[in-house]
Amino acid sequence: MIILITGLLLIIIGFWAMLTRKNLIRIIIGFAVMDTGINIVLVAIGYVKGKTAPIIDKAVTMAQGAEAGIQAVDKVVDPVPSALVLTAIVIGLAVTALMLAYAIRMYKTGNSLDIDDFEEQKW
Amino acid sequence: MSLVTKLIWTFISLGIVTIWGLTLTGIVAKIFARVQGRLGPPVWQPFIDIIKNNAKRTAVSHGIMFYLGPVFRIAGGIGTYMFIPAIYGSLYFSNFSVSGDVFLVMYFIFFGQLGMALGAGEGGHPYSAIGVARGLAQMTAFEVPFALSVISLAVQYHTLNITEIVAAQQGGILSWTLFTNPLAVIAAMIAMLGMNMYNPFSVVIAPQETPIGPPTEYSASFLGMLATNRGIFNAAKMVLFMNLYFGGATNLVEMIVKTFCIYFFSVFIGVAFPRFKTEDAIRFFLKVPTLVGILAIAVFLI
Amino acid sequence: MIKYILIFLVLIGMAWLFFPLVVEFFTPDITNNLAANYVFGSAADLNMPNAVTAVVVTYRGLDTLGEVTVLFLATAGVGFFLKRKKHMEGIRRPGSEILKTGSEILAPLIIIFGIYIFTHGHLTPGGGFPGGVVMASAFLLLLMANENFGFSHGIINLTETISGIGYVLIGITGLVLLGLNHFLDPRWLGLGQWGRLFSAGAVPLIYSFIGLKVGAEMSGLLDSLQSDGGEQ
Amino acid sequence: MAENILIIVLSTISLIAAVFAVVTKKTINAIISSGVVSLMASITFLLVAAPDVAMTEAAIGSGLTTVVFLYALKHVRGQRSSRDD
Amino acid sequence: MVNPLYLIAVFLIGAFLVPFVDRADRRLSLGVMYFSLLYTASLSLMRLWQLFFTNGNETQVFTAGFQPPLSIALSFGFKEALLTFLVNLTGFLSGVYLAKKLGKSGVQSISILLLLMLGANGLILTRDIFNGFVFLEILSIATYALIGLKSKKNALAAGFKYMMAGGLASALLLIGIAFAYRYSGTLNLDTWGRLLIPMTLGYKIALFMIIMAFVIELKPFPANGWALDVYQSAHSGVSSLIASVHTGAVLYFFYKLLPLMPYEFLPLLAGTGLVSFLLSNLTALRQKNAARLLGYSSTAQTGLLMFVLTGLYRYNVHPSLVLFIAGGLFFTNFIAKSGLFWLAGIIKEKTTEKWSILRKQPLLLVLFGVFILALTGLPPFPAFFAKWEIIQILAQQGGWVALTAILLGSLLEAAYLLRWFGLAVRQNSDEPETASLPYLKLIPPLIGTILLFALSLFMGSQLYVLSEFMYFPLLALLVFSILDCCPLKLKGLLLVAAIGLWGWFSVWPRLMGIGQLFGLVLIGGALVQVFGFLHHKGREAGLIPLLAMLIFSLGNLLTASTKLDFFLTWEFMTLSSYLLIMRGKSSHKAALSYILFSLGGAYLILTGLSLMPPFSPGMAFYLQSGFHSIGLVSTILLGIGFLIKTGALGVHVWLPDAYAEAENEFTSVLSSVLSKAGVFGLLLVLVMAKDVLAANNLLLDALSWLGVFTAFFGALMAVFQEDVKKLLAYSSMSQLGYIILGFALMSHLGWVSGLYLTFTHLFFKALIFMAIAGVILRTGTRNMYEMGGLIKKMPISYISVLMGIIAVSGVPPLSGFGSKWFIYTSLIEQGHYFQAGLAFFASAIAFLYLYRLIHTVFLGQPKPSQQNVKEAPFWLIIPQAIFIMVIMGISLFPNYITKPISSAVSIFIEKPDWLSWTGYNITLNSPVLHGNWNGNLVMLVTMGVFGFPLLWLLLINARTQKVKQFNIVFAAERPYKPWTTHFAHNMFAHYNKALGWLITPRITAFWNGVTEWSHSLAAAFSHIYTGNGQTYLLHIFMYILVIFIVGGIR
Repeated sequence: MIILITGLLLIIIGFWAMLTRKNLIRIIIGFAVMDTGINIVLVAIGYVKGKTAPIIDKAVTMAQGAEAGIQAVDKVVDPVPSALVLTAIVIGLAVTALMLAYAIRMYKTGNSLDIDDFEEQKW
Repeated sequence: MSLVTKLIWTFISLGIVTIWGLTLTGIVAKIFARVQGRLGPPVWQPFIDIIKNNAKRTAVSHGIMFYLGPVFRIAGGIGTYMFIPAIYGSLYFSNFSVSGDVFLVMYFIFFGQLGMALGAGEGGHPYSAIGVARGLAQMTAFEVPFALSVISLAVQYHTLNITEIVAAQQGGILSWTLFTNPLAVIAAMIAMLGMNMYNPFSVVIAPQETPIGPPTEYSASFLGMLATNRGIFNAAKMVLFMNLYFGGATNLVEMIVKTFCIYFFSVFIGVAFPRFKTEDAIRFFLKVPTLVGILAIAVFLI
Repeated sequence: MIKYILIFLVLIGMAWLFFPLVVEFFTPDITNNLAANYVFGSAADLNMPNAVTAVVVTYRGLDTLGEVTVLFLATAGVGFFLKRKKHMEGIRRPGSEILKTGSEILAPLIIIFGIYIFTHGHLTPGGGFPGGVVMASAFLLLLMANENFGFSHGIINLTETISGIGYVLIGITGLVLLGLNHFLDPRWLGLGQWGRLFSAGAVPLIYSFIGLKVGAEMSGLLDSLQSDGGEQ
Repeated sequence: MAENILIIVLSTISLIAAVFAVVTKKTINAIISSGVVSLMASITFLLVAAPDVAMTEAAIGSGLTTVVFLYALKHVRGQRSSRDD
Repeated sequence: MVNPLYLIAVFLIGAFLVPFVDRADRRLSLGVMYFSLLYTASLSLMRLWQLFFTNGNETQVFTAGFQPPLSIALSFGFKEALLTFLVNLTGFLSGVYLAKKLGKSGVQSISILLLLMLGANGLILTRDIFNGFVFLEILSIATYALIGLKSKKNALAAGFKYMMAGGLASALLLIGIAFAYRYSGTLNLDTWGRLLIPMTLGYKIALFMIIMAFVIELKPFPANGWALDVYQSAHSGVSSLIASVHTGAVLYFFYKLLPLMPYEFLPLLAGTGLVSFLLSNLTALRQKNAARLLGYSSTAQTGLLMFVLTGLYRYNVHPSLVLFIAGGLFFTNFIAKSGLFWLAGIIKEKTTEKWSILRKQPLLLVLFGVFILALTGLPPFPAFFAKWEIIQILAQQGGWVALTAILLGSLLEAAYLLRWFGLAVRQNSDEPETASLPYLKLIPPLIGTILLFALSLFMGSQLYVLSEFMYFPLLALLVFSILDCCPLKLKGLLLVAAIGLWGWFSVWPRLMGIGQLFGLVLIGGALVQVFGFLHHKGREAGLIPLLAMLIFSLGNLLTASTKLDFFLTWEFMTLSSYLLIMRGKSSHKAALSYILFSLGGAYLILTGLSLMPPFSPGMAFYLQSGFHSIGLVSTILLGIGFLIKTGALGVHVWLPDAYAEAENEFTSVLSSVLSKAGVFGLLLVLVMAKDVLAANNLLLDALSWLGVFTAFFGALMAVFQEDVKKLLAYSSMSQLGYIILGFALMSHLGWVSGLYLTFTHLFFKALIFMAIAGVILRTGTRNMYEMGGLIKKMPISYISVLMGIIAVSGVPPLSGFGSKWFIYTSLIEQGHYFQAGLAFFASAIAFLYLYRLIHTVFLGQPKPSQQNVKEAPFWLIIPQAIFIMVIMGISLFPNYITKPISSAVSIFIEKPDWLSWTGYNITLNSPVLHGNWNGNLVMLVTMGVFGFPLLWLLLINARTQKVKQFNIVFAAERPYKPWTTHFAHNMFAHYNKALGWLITPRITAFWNGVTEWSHSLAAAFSHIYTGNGQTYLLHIFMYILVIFIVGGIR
C-alpha cells in the first residue's frame, strides 16, 4: 500500500516537473521520475503478502520440475508484473535516451534548452 | 359567321375605332390648348398629320429593327383591340376576343411597346433609350395596381373573360364595377393615368428635355404609323377600361360616350397637376394605388 | 499565473483520479490464476526455476523481442540524431592513471560477470538485460579511461546484427520444428536437468543473445552519446 | 514490521529526492537525485520479492539512465542560462 | 495459413540486417528495406487470398506453444490482413517516396522505418494488451525518430512535443494496464472479454486510463497541438506515414479494446470523436499552411472514425456494418491523406495560396483532385458510401445531434479542401514553369490513386446492389478521358451520338409521364447545347469527359430506382457540374460557393432520403414516389435541399457568381438544364409529401411565397446588373421562382404551369445564353455598356435574343405567354390573389432587364472597338436555330406541349373536368374562375396584324434612305470616363432610387456573416495552439480530467 502510494506520488511529481520546468533536460528528468513511479506501482501490484520471489530455489522447495511447480505455486508472488516491469524499464530507458538525443539536437539547432524558445509553429 | 365576314367586320370595327381614337386625340389637344389659353390645333389635326407624314417621300431608316419598330407598335395597338370585344352582345364587334381573356390583352399591350422600344433602340439616339427606360420603369409600377384591380375583378366575377365580365355588369348603372367594386376601379383609374402618360406621369415623353422620347428618330411614314397607332391604342385601352369597369357598351354611341368620359378623366388630371420624376412616379404607384388594389382584393377575402 | 493555477488544479485532479485506485487497493493473500499457471508451468513445462524468466523469455517472449527492438530502435535513433561526422572525434579528457590501469584489470572481469548474469537468467535473478548492461558498463569504463579508445563499430554492429537475427531465428526455429503456434518456443532443445545451466531448452541461448544484443546496443548508445553529436 | 519501516524510510527518501530533483536549481543535482529515486526503488523491489526487477532497475534505471543523462548534460554544457539553473 | 509472425520476423531481420549490410553498400540496405516491405505486403495479400478462396476459419496464432492467456496470441483474420496489406503497401510507397532522403540520412533511418512498420503490424495483429503496449512504443519511438529526419528546428521542436504527449499517453496506458491486470488477472483481450468483472470504480478508472491513452494517441481536438506541429514540420513522407500507418494501427487497436470498455464509456468516446471532427474542421478553415491543413483534416477524420466505432453501437447497428462504415472512411482517408502529404512534398510550397503552380502539371492536378474529392466524401469513393450509411442510421434512429455535427463538419471540411483545390486550379496565376518533376516521388501517389479507385469499385460493386447504369457516368468519364486527345469536334459529335443512342434506346423506354418530360428537358436540352461547346479551337482538355459525366448523371437521375441510386447520381451531377464551373477563367471563388451550397443541399437531401422508406430497385424513382408518403421532417429537408439547387431566394447566393464565372456555354447548361434537376427533385418531394402537405397548409403557402419572392427579387436584382451574364443569372432565378410558385399550388393547373415553364424556360434561356455566349466570345467583355449596335454585326444572335426575350417576358404570341397565363389562372383559381399580384409585378419588372439586355448589347451606338466583330461561330448557332424552331413550333401549336403535360400531371393530380381543350383553345370553366387561351389563334391574329402594317410600310416606303447608326441628331463631348455617361450604364438609376432599397444584399450579407463568423470562431479556436509543448501537455491533462468529469465516471 505504501509502495503504491509512493509510486503514484512519484508519478504526480513527474507530472509536476513536466508541466513546470522550462529546461528540456529537467522535463526529461520529470519523465524519468514518472517512469520510476510507474515501475513501483507495477511491482506493488504484483506483490502478494508474505510470499517470496518467483524463483524456485532451495528456499522454496527442494523438489524439481513439475513437482516443484506445484509446491511453489502457493509460495511465490505474481511473476507477471515483474516481467512487465522489466519491459517497462527498458522502454523507459529507450524513450529517455531518445528524448535526450532530441534535446541535444534542439540545443544544437536552436541554441537553447528552454522549451519556451520552441514555439514558432502555432495556430 | 364565315371567316371572310368576320374579317370584314373586324376591319369596320377597326376603322371606327381608329377614327374615334384620332378624333379623341385631337379633342384632347384642343382642350389642353384652351386650358393653357391658346387657340390650339383643329380637332382633325391628327388626321392631317398622318396623311402628311405618309405622303413624305424620304424616310430615314437605321436598320431592320428600326424599320420594324412602328410595325410592332401598330400591330400591338391593333392586336390589343382585336382581343377585346368592343360592343357587348354584338357579334360583329366582338373582334377576335375568343382568343383569350383579359390577361392576353394585358400582355399584348406590351407587344407594341416592346417592339417600339427595340426599333427606337436601333435608332441609336440616347433620348430614345432614356425615354424607353423611363417608360418601362413607370410601366412596371402602374401595372401593379392595375393587375391587382383585374385580379379583384376575377375574384368578384369568377371569370377572366372580358365578355363575361361585361355580362355580369348588365342590368343598370348600379351593377357596373364602378359601384360594385369601387376600390378596384380607383386603383385601375389611377393606373390608367400612368398608362396614358399625361401629367403627372408624362416624364416618359418629356417634351422639354428629351424631345418626344422614344420616337425621336422617326419621321415620315414611320411617324405616321406611330400617330395612327396612338389613336387606335388609346381607344383600345379605353374600350378595355369601359368593359372592365363601366359596364361595357351595347351600342356604338354608348361606347363613344363612355370612352370619352374615361379618357377625359386622365386629361382632366393631366391638366391640373405638374409632372412627377420617374422615381417619384414609381413610388407613387406603389403606395396608395397599390394599397387600394390590395384592399380591393382583401374585401372579397373577408 | 492562470497557468500555474491550472497546473496546480491538474495535479490535484490527477491525484483525485488516482485516488480510487488506492482506496480499492489491497495486498492479496493468494496469487491469481494466471500467475499460478505461470509458476507451475515454468517448472513443469519448461523445467525452469525462475518463473519471471519463463514469463519474460518464453510465455511473453514476443514482448521481450519487442523490448529488445525498442532498445535497438533507441540506439538507432540516438545514433541517427547524434551522427558522428567523419574525422570529427570529440576530444576527450584523458582519464587518470589509476582509472586506466584499474579499468584494464576490471573490464574483462565485468564482462565475464555480465556473461554470467545472462547465462544464468533462467536459474537466478537477473538475465539478459542486467547482464547486457553490466557488459556495457565495462565498455563505459574503458571509454572513460582511455581517450583514444576507439571501439570498433564493426564489432558492435556485427554483434548486434548476429544476436538480433539469431534471436529471431531461434524463434522461427520453434515455428519450423514445432508448428504454427510455437514461435519462440524453447522446447525444441532438450529441457535438460533441473537447475543446470544447460536446461530449460533454448532459454539460456535466447538470454545470451538478448544479453549480447543489449550489451552491444547499450555500448552503441553510450558511444553515440559521448560523441560530439555532429555539426554545430 | 521492520520491513515496513524500511519501506517507509525508503519511500520517504525517494519522495524527497524526487521533489528535490524538481525544485533544485542545478541540473546535475536533479540528475543525481533522480538516480537516487531509482536506487531507492530498486531496493524497495528487493523487499517486495522482485529481485529480477531490482537488478534491472539498479542497472538500467539508476545506473545507465544517470550516465546517459550525464553524457547529455556534457553536450549541452555552456548553454545559455536557462530559467531553472 | 500464413503465419503472422513472419511479418514480424521479416521486419526484425530486415531491421537488424540493415546496419550490417550497409557497410557494403547503401543501395543494398535500401534493397533489404524494399524487399521486407514488399514481402510483408505480399504475405498479407496471400492471407487475403487464403481467406477468400480457401478455408479461413482459423485466425489466431499463439506464441511459444502455449494457449493464451499464458502466451501472446496474434490474430490474422480478414480485417488484419487487409489492414496490414494496406499498411505495408503504404510503407513500401513511403519508402519509395523517401528513397532519396533515406539514402542520404544514414542507415539508422532505414532501420527505423522498418521498425515503424513492425510496430504498426504488431499493433494490428496482437491480441494481448501489454504486447500492444510494446508495439505501440515501437511504433511511437520509430515515429519520434523519423520526425527528426528533417533536421530543422521546427521539426525537432515538434518531435519533442510529440514525445512529451506520447510519453504521457504511454504512462497512462501502463498504469491502466497494471491496475486492470489487478482486476482481471489476464492480459489477453479474448480471455478478458469473456470475463465478467464487477465494475468497481477502480477498475473503471483503470480502463479509462487505458482508453484515454489511445484517445490521446489519436490526436483529438483540442489535445492535439503537438500532432499539428508534427504534421506541419515533419518531412511530408513522414507526415503521410503518421497520418495513415500510425493512425491506422492505433485506431485498430483502439477498436480492439472497445469490447472491454464499460457501456457508459462509449457515448463519451463517441462524443469526443464528434467534437474533434467538428471543431478540427472548423479550426482548419483559417489555415493557410498546406501541411498543417492536412493535419487538421487528419485529426478530424480520426475523430469521425472514433465516433463511428464507438457511437453507432447504440443504434443496434450490426458490427459488420459499423466496420464497413469505418472501413470506407478509413481507407479513403488513409490513401487520400497520405497521397496529399506526398503531393505536398512534391509541390514544396508551404501555403495553399501557392499551389496554383499545379495548373501547369496536369498529372499532379488530377491526382490532387482525386484525393481532395475523395476526402470530401463525393462518390464514387468509399467515404461516400460510408457517409451514406452513417446518415441512414442516424436519421432513422434519431441521432440528430450527431447527424448535424457530422454533416456540418463534413461541410466545413469540404469548404477548406475545395477552397484549396480551387486555388490550385485557378487560372490567373503567373508562376513560372516549374522544374521537371521528381518522377520517383510521383509513383506513390499514382499507385495510391489506383488503389483508391479499386477500393471504390470494390465497395460499390460488392456491397450494394446498384443498377448497372449507375456506372455510366463514370464509364463515360473514363472513355472520354481516354479519347481526350482527339480533336474537340470529333469528341463532341461522339458524345452527341452516344447520348442520343443511350437516351433513345435506354432511357426513354424506361420513362413515362413526367419522367419523359424531364427526359426531354434534361437529356434533350443538354444534348442540343453540346453543339455550342464545339466552337472552341483547342482540344479543351477535360471538357467533354466532364460534360459526358454530367449528362449521363442527369439521365440516371430520372431512371434511378433506389434512394442510393438517386443520391449517388445527384452527387455525380454536383461533382461534374462543379468541375465544369471550375473551368471558367476566374471561377474558383464562385465554384467554391456553388459546391458548398450544393453539398449543403445534398446533405439535407441525404438526411431527408434517409428518413424515407426504402425504394425497390428496378422501377424508376419518380414512378415509385407516387406510392410513398414521407413525413414532415423529410419533406422539409428534401425540399430545402432541392430548392438550393434551383437557387431559391435565401439560398441563391451561389447562383449569380457561378453563372457568371462559368464558361459561357456551360452557363447556358447550368441555367436551362441543371436547375431543372432541382425542379425535378422538388416535384418528387411534392408527390411524396402530399399527405403531409395536406395536413400542413402553411408549408405550401410558405413555398408559394418563397417562389413568388424569388421571382420578384430575382427580377429586381437582374435590373441593376451591368454584367450580362449576371443579369441572365438573376433572370433564371426569377423564372425558377415562377416554377416553384406553380408547383407550390399543388393543383393540376399549377403543376401544368410549372412544367410548362420548365420547358419554355429551357428553350428561351438556352437560346439567350447561347447567343450571349457568342457575343461575349466575339467582344471579349461581359459588361453590357461596353457593347452596342451589334445587330448589324451579329444579326442571327440578335434574332435569337429577340425571340428569347419575347418568350421570357411572356408577351404574346410566343410560348412565354402560355406560362404566364397558366400561372395567373392557376394562382387565382387557387385563391392566391396576392401572390398573383406580386408575380405580375415581377413579370413587369422583367421588361426592364430584358430591354436593357437586348438594347444595350445589340442596339444603340456601335463601339469603335467592335468594328470588326463577326457573327457567332456556326457551332453556337446550331443550338440557337434548334431552339428558335422549337419556340416557334410550340407557339403555333401549343397543344403539342400542353396536352402531354396535362396528361403526365394527371397521374399524380387528376385533371379537373373544368379544364378542357377544344382544338387549340384551352378553356377553364372552374366554378371560381373562367378563362381561355387559344395560342394558335393568337399567333395567327398577331401575324395578321403584324403583316398588314408591314405591307403598308413596304408599299409606301419604296425609297427608304438607309443611314449609318451614327447619323443622328446628337452630339456631345467624350468625357474622361465614357461609360459613366453611357445611357446604358446604370440604366435604371431612377428605378434604383425608387426600389433599390429592396435589393440591399441582406441575404448575401447574411451568408457572408456566416462565413466571417465561422472564420472568427476558427481563429478563436486555433489560438489554443500556443506552440508551447508544456501547454499542450496541460491541454492533454485537462482534456482527460474534463472527460472524466463530464463522463460522470466517478
